[in-house]
Amino acid sequence: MITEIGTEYVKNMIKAGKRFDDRGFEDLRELKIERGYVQNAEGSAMVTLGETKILVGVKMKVGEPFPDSPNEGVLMVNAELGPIASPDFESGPPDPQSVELARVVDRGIRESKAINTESLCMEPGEKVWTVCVDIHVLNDDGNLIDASSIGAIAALLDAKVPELNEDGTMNRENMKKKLEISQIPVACTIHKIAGKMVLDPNLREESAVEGRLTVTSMDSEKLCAMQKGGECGFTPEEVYKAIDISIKKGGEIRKKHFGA
Amino acid sequence: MITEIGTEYVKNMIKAGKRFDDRGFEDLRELKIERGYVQNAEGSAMVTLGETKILVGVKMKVGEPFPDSPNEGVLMVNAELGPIASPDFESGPPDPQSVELARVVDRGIRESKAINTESLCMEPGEKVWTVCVDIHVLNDDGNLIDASSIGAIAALLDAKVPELNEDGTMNRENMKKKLEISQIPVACTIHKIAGKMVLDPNLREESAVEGRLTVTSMDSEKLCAMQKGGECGFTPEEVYKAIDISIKKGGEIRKKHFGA
Amino acid sequence: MITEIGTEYVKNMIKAGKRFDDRGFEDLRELKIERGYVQNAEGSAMVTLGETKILVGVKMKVGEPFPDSPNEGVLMVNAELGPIASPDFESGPPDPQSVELARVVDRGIRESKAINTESLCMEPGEKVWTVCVDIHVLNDDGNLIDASSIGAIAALLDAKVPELNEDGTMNRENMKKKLEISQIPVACTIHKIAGKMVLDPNLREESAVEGRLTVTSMDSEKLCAMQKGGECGFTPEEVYKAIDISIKKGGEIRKKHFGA
Amino acid sequence: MSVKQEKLIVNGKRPDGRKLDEMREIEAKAGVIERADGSGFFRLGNTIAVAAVYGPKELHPKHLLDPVRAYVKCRYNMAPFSTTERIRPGPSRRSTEISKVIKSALSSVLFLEEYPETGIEIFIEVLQADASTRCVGLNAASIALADAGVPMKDLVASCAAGKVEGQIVLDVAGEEDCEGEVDLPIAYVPRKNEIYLLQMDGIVKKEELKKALDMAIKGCKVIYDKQKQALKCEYKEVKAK
Amino acid sequence: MSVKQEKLIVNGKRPDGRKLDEMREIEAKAGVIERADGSGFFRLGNTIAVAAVYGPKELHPKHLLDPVRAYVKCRYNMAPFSTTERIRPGPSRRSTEISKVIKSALSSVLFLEEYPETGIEIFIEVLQADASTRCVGLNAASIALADAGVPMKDLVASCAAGKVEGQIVLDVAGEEDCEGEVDLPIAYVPRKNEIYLLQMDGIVKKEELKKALDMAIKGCKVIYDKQKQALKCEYKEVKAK
Amino acid sequence: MSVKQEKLIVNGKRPDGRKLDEMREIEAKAGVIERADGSGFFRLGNTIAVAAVYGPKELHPKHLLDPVRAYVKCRYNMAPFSTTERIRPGPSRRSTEISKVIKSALSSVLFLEEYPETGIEIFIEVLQADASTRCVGLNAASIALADAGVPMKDLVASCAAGKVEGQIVLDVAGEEDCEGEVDLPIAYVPRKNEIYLLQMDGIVKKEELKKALDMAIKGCKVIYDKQKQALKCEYKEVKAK
Repeated sequence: MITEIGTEYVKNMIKAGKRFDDRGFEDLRELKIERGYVQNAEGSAMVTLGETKILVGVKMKVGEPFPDSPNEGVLMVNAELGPIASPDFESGPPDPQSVELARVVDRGIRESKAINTESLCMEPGEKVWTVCVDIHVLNDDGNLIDASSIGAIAALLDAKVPELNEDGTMNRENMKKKLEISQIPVACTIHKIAGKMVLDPNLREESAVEGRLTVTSMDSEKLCAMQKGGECGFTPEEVYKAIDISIKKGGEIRKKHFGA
Repeated sequence: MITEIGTEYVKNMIKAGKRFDDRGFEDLRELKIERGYVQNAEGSAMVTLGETKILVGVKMKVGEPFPDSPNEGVLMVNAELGPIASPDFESGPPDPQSVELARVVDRGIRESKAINTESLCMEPGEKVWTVCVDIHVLNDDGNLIDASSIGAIAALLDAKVPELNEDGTMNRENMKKKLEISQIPVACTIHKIAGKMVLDPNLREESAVEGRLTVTSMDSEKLCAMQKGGECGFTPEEVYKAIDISIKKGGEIRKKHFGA
Repeated sequence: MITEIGTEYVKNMIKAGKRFDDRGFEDLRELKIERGYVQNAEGSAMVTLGETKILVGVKMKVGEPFPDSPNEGVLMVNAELGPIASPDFESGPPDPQSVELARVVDRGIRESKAINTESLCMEPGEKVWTVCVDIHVLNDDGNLIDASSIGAIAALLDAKVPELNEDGTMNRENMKKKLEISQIPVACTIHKIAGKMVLDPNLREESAVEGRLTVTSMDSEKLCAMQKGGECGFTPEEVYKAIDISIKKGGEIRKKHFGA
Repeated sequence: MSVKQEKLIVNGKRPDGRKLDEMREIEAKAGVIERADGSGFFRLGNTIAVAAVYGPKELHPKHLLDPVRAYVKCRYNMAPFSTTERIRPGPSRRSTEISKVIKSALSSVLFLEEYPETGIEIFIEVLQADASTRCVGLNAASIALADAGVPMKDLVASCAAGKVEGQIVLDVAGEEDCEGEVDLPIAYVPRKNEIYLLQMDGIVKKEELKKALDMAIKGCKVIYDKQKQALKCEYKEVKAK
Repeated sequence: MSVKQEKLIVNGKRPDGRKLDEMREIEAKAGVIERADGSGFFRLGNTIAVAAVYGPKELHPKHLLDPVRAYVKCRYNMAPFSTTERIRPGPSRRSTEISKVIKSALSSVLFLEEYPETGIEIFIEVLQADASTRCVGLNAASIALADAGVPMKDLVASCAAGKVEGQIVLDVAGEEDCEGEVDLPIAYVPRKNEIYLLQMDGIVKKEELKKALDMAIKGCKVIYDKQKQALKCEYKEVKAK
Repeated sequence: MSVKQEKLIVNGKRPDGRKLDEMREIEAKAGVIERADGSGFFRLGNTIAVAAVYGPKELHPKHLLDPVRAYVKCRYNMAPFSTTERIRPGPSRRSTEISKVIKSALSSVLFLEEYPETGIEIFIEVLQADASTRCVGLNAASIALADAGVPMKDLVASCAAGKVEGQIVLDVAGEEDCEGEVDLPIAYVPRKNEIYLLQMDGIVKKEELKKALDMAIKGCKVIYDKQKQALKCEYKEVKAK
């Protein structure tokens, strides 16, 4: 449990311009992406951001399209901020934090049109591929949204589309066709601590976050999703500044880790 | 929370022949029915009974008939005595009070054969209309069963049947066909407080109710449903008296509010 | 609630070689099997083992086969250690004890291939019989696994397969065809109390059980399932001894109660 | 579904040979579930239920408990194999409603104020269903409560009347159940002449309802005697031990 | 699905005749749910929501309560009949997320530290949906909190801007909603010039986003005034009684 | 389904080249989940699991806690993408049973009486599944408990033997798993020579079972050494820091 004293300590550090690991306010922790971690998944990526560890898996299954988009495959994003990563976990309906995490990542992918959903249609109105992206948090040391967003797009880029056998079963042995991904949306979240804008807080710093703004960018020009969290407000100017920082960081991540 | 003292106070009032708003024991509070309240519903009615407010919506959807009645549409009644109307609400499986409310209203409609279910069959055994009646309690100031029963039949009388487009989707733009309703079942509940028979208690009075008997009548002769609640018993003579009162009141409501 | 003192008392009895009802360690309580108890079930058996009472019912329904076994009927075993038999019951997801009970019984039947599942196929890949075995515990006086296992196979032996009418509905009036059962798997559980191996404990004895090993045997040679429970370990030699006892007891039960 | 030409009731005789006001065979027992504080078994023709009572006892969560009277928990449940079509385990809307009305009816006769801050649990299992399961379950539970020694004003007895082919009959069952036009289950205490459960489905005239209610009350009186007898037997057996 | 040849926006006029920066008609009321400690009603065109507030009050289970501030519970719910397709009752992932962001936005303006160890419950029901249901729900809830007398720094006002056929417009609704390229709902407090809720969907350039945000802020100011007015009316009515 | 003509085991060699009593490659690590009080990683061929331990710590609801010993909570879970067909998140009957038997096996070696009124939480996540997931999960959890410093009598090691084409083999995997006739997973503590988990599926003769049990015990001894090594490495790393 994080105490009041703990959050005061973090705030005082930030006010003094310091962070635990001597990073600058706009520096990320070390980011590692290990693609193809899970053999049974059609695509996967283990993301390590500092000590935050998230495994994202992509599974393809045959399903029906939604009635209002009969020619398109279906995207499903699910997050499990399970007990392994959060000791105060209670079983039951999905907790709001997991739901928000999944939905913010989902919107980044969906709204950017990163996946060519029409290429996932097998029989219009009848049979399409459903792409299931499962975000599995293994260690929560803060900034789950950004790490999950990066993991999700990395896993999708790793994903292959199975062949269908004549009897309708899937052939996973010989998967040559890659899932078509045309965009690399990257979420970058600006956190306000003691009134300062800070990137990529660890769990201790996160306990002192007063508000956050996630901006998912596609390139140096275009955004595709935003989400504010926390109780502290942002002035319009702060929103614009947050967008600028996020676009810049998103570009750096795309370049360094996705060669884009 | 209603205290023991509160219920004693109500009982003493009733014993003295008095009610909070100077009504007689067999008088209802002011009843208002506003049909067509919700544009997106196929039928709807906002019912105000004193300060009790209930919004009932009817939605039609295409479904399958039950195997033992392949030529008949399906009726579904659901009640949500949600948190907005009841502060002690807990999320989870439907609470017994909501379930009873829905089922008593359901039986009134179903048993009276108010809906011509055969007119809702599109393809025998394959495709029928399912009529969903949703009872949404907005403010609970007592006597939910009677108010819901009135709201449900009012919403059904307001309801129209959508056309089906050639591709099987619904056309809600141009709904001319009314849902066929042949009966107007009205529930009237007799409440025993301090041994007296009282109609339409408000929430404070309801806290002192020892037993209740709901009688759903179709006309001056015929009943179609009854439900006893509460722990206090009724002698056979009291049951007969309750039936007489309910039939009389039901007739008044049908005449004044349904022109029947 | 069973107290610490209670379990100590039981352990001391067992150490002294005694049991409540003067049985030997390897003696079962009186076993009664009443087949055909429930008219509406396709097969049923009421099992009384001492004061433990379990009613097992078999229902047949038309379903789809699993994709990987298109020519085989489906077996489903469910146990309800409901509130009637266990006062500390809480409603909610199935409790681990009920789940284990059902799964141990299920494995005994499934792995022994007692049911000829291919005889339950009506249309390959499309339509097969699903055999639902429901274990309904009425009084828990210990040793539920063994009693349920006996009840399940007895109910299956009692079961008949309905005819299908031309319109696909079931004809239960004239059921002549028996469900084909080729094996009689019997579970026998060895319980360790105070280091001794004891059979068929009642509830008081069960509170002192340190570990248990269920062995489901098919005949004097072959086993088809095993399950260890409880925290106390078994040495390999103890396992072998347990197997010998179980095979012997299983044989006795098969002979006496199943004429096999 | 199928076209039935034949009448169910012919010359005042019903499909199973009963007269219009005749009940099915009754079997009642107490003390069938040893682990419970009290238990009961009730059979009416082919409808069979058992009930167990635990308490008055501690209950969780604490904030549910009532400082002035015992909290009654009641669960009516049908075994999955009790009906022609298998029933999925777990509560349904139907069983939730029936649990509620049975709970009210039984609470009517309990001295709950004698056990504040405790819980009394009543569990009913329908083992085989051929109409009137709520009545049979209530009858078993009533025996169970008495068997548990919970102080009661009286036993509650329950049965149903109905209308079949326009005629008022007692204890509708079997084929009649599918064709029944009206169902009127009640619970009744003879000594008080009071009705504690009453539900009615189907179109009925006032006079018909009176006739049906009268008939059901007479049925309850028969059942009440059987319940008493079952408890006496149990008591004798205990004494004999 | 259907092929739409016609443009939605013609000569700066939108399908329902509004200008690009024009909001739909607003109706705001306080005190509509008598049983609640506070309540509000808000209508924006055809989108209608009511909200009720209970508390500060006791809550279970106890260990959820916060020793230094009030615990806020917030539930956004759509009535099953509020949309074209019936919605299954019960929480969905969508409503769970919206409940969370509304809860954060409203908590921003509450003096929660004044009520440690208590709970404040906010319940929002969308009765009819034609876009911007989260904004309309939040506006109703904001009125309800003030009506309940919960100490607030200020009222929160909420509305959305969007992009339709490449143009930035205020308060997307009706036909525009299906075709909308971008949705930007915000919640805003004029006096503080701060944004408490902000979500965005759809591809948008930085400059477009600024324009949309400006427009949404102007919309919030209009709504804020309507909220104030509603509370004044309520207050007058109370005085008049 | 498909007709397999070829034998899986040819000249004592298995499909992946192993001998009959040979285990797959093992990788074991401690301290992989920093937030947990203890954690472990275990890989056996293509089956991978991680485990975290939290506690001894406070737990809710209070009435679950045991006044004489720690309450152990154990959850075995498979990641949705760990298998060929995606698994729906949430507990299944299978995972409920496995959680129960793993919990018993691990509780066997814990000094629970030293921590009354507290809870110890063990969470196991299978990240990739190629047979023996319960064994691999248990092995990871055993490391995690030691890593958390929870006092243990000893480490528990787990592996499975089976029967394939009539032959007893150690650590069934891959193609063998589909064709396997018998599966015998056990958990074992070498120093005590005691078995704490044992399950068996499939038709087997007594003598075959003995042979399989012997083989599984030998396998457990190998695993036990790997677990020890992993903990030593962790300990060295900590000292080195």
